[in-house]
Amino acid sequence: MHASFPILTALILLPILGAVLITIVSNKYLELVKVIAMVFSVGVGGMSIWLLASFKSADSGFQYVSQHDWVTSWGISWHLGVDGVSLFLVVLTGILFPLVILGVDPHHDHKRYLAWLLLLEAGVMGSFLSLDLFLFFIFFEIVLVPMYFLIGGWGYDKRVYAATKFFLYTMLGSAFMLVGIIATAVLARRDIGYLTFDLVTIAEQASFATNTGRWLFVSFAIAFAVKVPIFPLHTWLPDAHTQAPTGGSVILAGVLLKMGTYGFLRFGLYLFPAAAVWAKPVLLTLAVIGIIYGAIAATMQTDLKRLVAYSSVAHLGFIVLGIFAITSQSLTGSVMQMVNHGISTGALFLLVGMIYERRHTREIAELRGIQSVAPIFSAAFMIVMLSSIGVPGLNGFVGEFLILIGSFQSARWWTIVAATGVILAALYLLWAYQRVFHGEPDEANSTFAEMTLREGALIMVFIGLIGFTGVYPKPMLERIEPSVDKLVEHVVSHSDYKAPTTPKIIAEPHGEKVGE
Amino acid sequence: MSFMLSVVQPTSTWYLVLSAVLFGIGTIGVMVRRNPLIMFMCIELMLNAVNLSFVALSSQIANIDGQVVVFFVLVVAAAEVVVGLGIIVSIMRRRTSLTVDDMSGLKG
Amino acid sequence: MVFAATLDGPSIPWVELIPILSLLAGTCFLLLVGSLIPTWPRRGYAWVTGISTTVALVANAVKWNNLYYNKGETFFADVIAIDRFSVLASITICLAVIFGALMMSAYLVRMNADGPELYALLLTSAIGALVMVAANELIVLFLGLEILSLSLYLLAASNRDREESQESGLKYFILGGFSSAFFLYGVALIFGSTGSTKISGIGEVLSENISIANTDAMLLVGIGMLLVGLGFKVSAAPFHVWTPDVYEGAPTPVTAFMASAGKVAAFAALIRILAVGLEQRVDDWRPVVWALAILTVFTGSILAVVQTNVKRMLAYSSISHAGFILVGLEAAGHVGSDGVATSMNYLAIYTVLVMGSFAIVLALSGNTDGETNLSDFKGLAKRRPALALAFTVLLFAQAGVPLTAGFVSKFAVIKSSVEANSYVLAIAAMVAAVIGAYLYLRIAVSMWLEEPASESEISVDPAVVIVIVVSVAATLIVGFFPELLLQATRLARFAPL
Amino acid sequence: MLDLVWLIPALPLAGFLLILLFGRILGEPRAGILATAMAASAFVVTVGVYLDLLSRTAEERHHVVTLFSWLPVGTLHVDMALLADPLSITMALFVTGIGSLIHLYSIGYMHGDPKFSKFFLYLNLFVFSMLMLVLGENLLVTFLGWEGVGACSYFLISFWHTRDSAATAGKKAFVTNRVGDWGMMVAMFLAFSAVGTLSYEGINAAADGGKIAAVTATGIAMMLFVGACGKSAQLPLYIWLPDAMEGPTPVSALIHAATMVTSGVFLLTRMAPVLHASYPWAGDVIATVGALTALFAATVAVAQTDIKKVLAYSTVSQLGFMFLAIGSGAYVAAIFHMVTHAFFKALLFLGSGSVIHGMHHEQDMRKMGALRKLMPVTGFTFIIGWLAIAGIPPFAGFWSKDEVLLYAFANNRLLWLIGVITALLTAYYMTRQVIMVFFGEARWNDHAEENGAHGDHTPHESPWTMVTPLVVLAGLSIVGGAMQLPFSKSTKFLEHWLEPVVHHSEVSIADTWAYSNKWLLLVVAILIAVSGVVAAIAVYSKGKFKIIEPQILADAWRYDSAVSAIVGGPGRAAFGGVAAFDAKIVDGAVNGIGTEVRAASGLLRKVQSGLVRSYAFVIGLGAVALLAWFLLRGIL
Repeated sequence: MHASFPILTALILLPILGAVLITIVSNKYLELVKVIAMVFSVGVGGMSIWLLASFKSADSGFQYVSQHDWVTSWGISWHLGVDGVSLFLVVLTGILFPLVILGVDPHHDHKRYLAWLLLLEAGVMGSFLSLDLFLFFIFFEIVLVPMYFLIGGWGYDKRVYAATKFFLYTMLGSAFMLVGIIATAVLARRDIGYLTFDLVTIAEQASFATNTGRWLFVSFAIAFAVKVPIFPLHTWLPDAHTQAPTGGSVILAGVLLKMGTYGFLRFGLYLFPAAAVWAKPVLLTLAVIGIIYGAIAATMQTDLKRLVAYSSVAHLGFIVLGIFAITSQSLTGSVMQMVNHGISTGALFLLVGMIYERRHTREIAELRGIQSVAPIFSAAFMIVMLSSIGVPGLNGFVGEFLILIGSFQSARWWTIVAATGVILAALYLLWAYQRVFHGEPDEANSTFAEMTLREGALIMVFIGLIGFTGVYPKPMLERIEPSVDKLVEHVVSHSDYKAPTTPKIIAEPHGEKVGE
Repeated sequence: MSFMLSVVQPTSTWYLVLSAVLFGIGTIGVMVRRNPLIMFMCIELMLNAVNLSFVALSSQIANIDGQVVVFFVLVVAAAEVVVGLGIIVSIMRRRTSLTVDDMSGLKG
Repeated sequence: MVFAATLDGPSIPWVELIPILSLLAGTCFLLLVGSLIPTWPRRGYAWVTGISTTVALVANAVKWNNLYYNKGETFFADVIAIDRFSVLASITICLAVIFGALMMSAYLVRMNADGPELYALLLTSAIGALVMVAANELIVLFLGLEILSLSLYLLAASNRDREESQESGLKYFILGGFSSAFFLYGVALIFGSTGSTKISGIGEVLSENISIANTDAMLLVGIGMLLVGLGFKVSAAPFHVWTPDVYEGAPTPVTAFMASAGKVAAFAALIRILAVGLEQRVDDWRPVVWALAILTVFTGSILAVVQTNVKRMLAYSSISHAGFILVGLEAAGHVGSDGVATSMNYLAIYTVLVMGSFAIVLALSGNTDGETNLSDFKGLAKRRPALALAFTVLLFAQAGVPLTAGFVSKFAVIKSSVEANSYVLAIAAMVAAVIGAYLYLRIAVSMWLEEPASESEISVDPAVVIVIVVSVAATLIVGFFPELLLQATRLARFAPL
Repeated sequence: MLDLVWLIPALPLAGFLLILLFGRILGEPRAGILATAMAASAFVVTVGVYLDLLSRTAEERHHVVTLFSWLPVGTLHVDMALLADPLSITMALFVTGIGSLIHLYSIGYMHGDPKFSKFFLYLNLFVFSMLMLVLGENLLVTFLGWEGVGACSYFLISFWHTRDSAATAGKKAFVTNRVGDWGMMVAMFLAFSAVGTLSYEGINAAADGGKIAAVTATGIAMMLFVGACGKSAQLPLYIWLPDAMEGPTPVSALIHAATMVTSGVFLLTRMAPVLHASYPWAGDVIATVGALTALFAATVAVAQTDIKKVLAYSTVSQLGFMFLAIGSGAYVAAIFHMVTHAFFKALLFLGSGSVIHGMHHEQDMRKMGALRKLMPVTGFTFIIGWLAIAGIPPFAGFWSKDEVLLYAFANNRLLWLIGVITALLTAYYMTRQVIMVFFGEARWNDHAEENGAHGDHTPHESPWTMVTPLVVLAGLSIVGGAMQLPFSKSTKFLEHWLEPVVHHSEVSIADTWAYSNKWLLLVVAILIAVSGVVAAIAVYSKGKFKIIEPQILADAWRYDSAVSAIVGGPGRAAFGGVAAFDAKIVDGAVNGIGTEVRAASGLLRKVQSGLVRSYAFVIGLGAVALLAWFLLRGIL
């Protein structure tokens, strides 16, 4: 692969191609269908990894940009690009999908299931790569369709309700964003001179009147707040997560929610810096509420999957906190945490799914003493859980810590409250673990099967990532940070926001003795 | 004397008012009557009310077009009669007595 | 003065009339030869209809091509305007007629009630529609309207075996006449206050604001009456009440046709009157259109929520679509807005979508033409996956999901609305669209997520297949490459402006 | 040699990984041996490093080994770096030393346990984390270890997780510790925003250089203390430690007596300059909390009947002493007491473990007695441990405790008084324990049936693997005091050794009344200890007075139960309320909108009555509305 190869476009189009192929292939050749799905998803994964490998870490701008006119009369172009913020989300997407396709069995209608999954992948990739408002909206919205069918078609008892709720709730959010997007482009025309939906052009050249900017920001924020989700717009999430099939939940938690937080970064801070700074207090507050509230709600859940879902609310609260604290550390931490949460919670959903496969229940009350019968399974769950709790040395901690220490610089009191979330996280997860894995297994659970090789291999990938990222995050950080710093500068230069400064004198790595 | 007469001398406004009244009657008729034929007649009444105002107005603003229009309208009305009766008859073929209220199978 | 002292009438530009004439020829041929020769080859009538319409279509296309560099002109002493706007509308209508004829043939073959009458009526109504979109004179417009409507009344009632068909025919007829009376009264009052029945003439009079005997109030009331009459035809709330019943009762091909061609014609007329004739009175009618738009989008989407009959659902969805077009029209009431273009854009796309959707309903609705309940769509994905997929595409397109033509149309309308600074309307419309989406989801759910109620074999007539394939293809192509359509609709302009 | 400091944690880590991979294959006892070997070799390396440090001048006793850059973001640079200096090496020495002893002991203690290898897996992981904690060059690396030991303590407490009590205890320990962790995190945030780094060097240098405002310093210190309260089981967060006795006894000895629980003390000593730079009341707070905890726990220990519970509360109490010292600015004394305490408390725990082992897992002291003869070595060593903790000269505990009390007196006599009373009680309840377990008449026969124990349940001496550590620790408990003898400057070895770490912060009491009269205080301390012992003998052995063990003390002043009651009652109700709020109100609103739309739909449907007349009427109404609007426009 040489640089001129339009890799980003390929990342989006390949899955679509795969989906089309699968649709064409007759139901009779089920194996072929599986092979196709595997080949395409793995191919995309490989390309995303290649992207990561050849990504220029020092470069803070967009790389691998490919831009082609699309709807000229509206100034819309097929404009893709990747930078430190989106890079790892793309890679995460590229990794998660093949894992899900290989590791999780939908049990029926494989053909359709796989086709929808590949379409979903294309949509997610697209929304992380788009640098054009219109393009972004298209992918942001199109994602709903495959997800809707995945939940509705392969979910559990209340799937239709959950799927419909998910679809309409999110669509309502993006309804406002659509108006916002159009208004942005239309209003930006005055400064730019021609109508364009190009993100970079608008962000760099257009300047909105204070109130206009705020209104536009709000219209975007609603859509993202629903997607993230931010309290109190979160209630679609527990239903969707709980009812979705395991694969769906993994993707939903892993990457779909990130579209919201990513949107806040890319289309909130970058596009409307002043307005974002204006909205800072509100969003910080909501984020902190989400952290505490989500944790508390999670503690009281009786459904294991629902519990994990609520834990996502809490975790994403941290991410939002980091985003709107707008410091180098907090933003880097947020990007980091988007990936980490994708890995940890994704793995958690996989494990819960495995429990369901074995016991056909998600009710905590019906599970007991699994650790005695399935130690390896329990160990895996424990590791993933600890990463989700945020124990140092595992990935969860890195992001969380960076977010908090960064936010503390600019949003001290919010951070102090938010930090109590780590206590609650330990509370609800350990309590759940105790109820599910500790104690003497009753006879229903005494036959709980130990992890199979396939499952083990699947989980090992996640655990490997968890461990590596936790111990040696530098490779990620040094790719994320330049873009993030650029973003912070952008915000500072386009608003009255002053980035907090830490005393430089002693800020050297283990600084030389001063005073004495 | 001539002054007195001039008061009762109808002006075009009178015709306009009359046509408005007729139109109103027709409208209300459509709203309250059940018999399709009578509703139909009410519609005809409305159309003719309009004709009246066309005539009045054209004379008022001294523009012959308005009176030409009337012929078109009359033709259209005639066509409507044909179509309408056609439909009503075809319905009558299935049922002896008919009020439009009986035709309320489609609703909601 | 139309009628000069001498009696030589205005010169007749036959070339401009080719579309209407070919349709007329088709009608006459059907009726005469149809009555002379009782037995025709299978689908013979459909062929005749199709051919004559195709001729019209081609003629229009050629005309469009010629008009590319000039906006067009008016004929018959400015009574008929052949301009980009009317030609575009005519093309859409011709497409609708062809689709309609195809569906009609499938329908009649299945009912084995094949005969020339319905096709003739189809053509006459098409003539009416063409006249309406081209009319630059209110009375001519009225005539076109009546030709269209009268034919539609009959078409709606054409199935004598179905009570519902008769009922819908009668309802449509009574209410239709009722509304045309309003329209006519409006014409009268406007004539009285401006002294002209020519749309462009009215515009000129108002722009020169020559004050004539009568008060401004008369003109305004006239406008109101006009809006009532046309609002009825475009089924804008609260004048939409007839729509669900008629759509449900009428034979499916007829429903499809009146939902598309009828609406295009009515909207074209409305747009021309408001944008050309009453351009000076924007401030008077824009608020009304604004209110109508909001009322319509919400009525359509909310009432659809609890429906159980797919035809009825589509009827309500068509109402909310009308609301969206009104949003575009409202935008057209602002200076320098492309509202007209986007409205036409919406109409064109909407025609395709509605045709495709009803074609699928027709394919499923069985021999009695009545099996259109939501339950009849259960598990369609298992019985005929392709059909289900096609319907899903069309439904999601109507819901405004990206990469479909439906999204393009909605986006365009919202764009003009935003450009016209009517944000409230734009947001309201989008919210309504979300509510409306629920309806499409329900259909999708029963098609994909529920078990089939009956395993009976569904046989789809080739004619219907054509309609479905074409409309789905168009939906996706326009969805992926909006430019194709946008370039065309962007040019929609009026003559002689 | 100093550059090899990374080996110290690396070895146990290697052990952990090896057992993780091959634990099942190794099985018993090889896994245990491997783990022990790793800990022991870590100890050897530590000794090497220690000697290397010793060979340097005081200024050079400070070496940083940076492994790699861990969290470099913007101005924040956190390295995965280890710091070898007197303090960290002191800690490392007794962590690895005692650690390896306890490993050895565990081979015998865990004999026959199905999860034998897993136990050593956790033990090695713990040692690794603990070493990261003490050797960390910056707060974050320490925090890594800090959380690591917390996690290991969780694993090990709930090691027998089929017992619900064990599972619950583990969870309780982790969550309570998390409260402390919150404090420590906030402390880190404060430090970073004030100094721009997390490395001890940077922060302490800034503190010494007066670059940290007193208020900030106080904030950091107090937050660190919150963290310390969690880990080192001080009021009000001590509640997890007594429950932690659910874990296997070696765990109690290693984690909950010798090493982990002292990390709070270590941390505050590490950050002594910051504490020094903060408002004076910060120190008082720490000292007071320490003293109160000491007294509180001692009173509770008096009435415990579980052999391990007594030791647990005594641990809490002794930790209180250490914080008393820290608060009084006597860091050396704190470390001194920490080390000696590590010796004798580990000894006592292991001894009790040996007893439990010999008694077939009986922990109730009321069912013991007269074990001296049956378990001679255990008995003998336990008695030494008792004398040490009771503060009888010349055993280790006497010297360290006296040092603490001396500084306490100099700092605040009331606290000194509390300390003295605590010392009295300590002597008392330890004597009580020794008597109940090793003297008096044997009470285990009449209980044998109840236990449902079969066959021969005569208590028996433990295998050599368990006894050897006892002997070694006993030796240390005897001579441990030698590292800091108050006779002259030259005998204060520890003080010189730690000098480079705490020299800025250590208070000087040279010219106080206390210092000049320290021999008097010494005598007082001896008298107190002796009287405590005598009193206990009088009560429990001679039966001169009737036994006073009020229930309220046995229930630890009902503090723990009160906390549980609040958490389980109102707390849980509140949480439930939130969950309900989420389901009913927040989600209810969402679904409510849905139902509202449906209702509206149903309502509007009524309009579609199907009656032509009413349709006409609706249209008419619409027309009227429109006309009304236009007429208004016309008229206005």
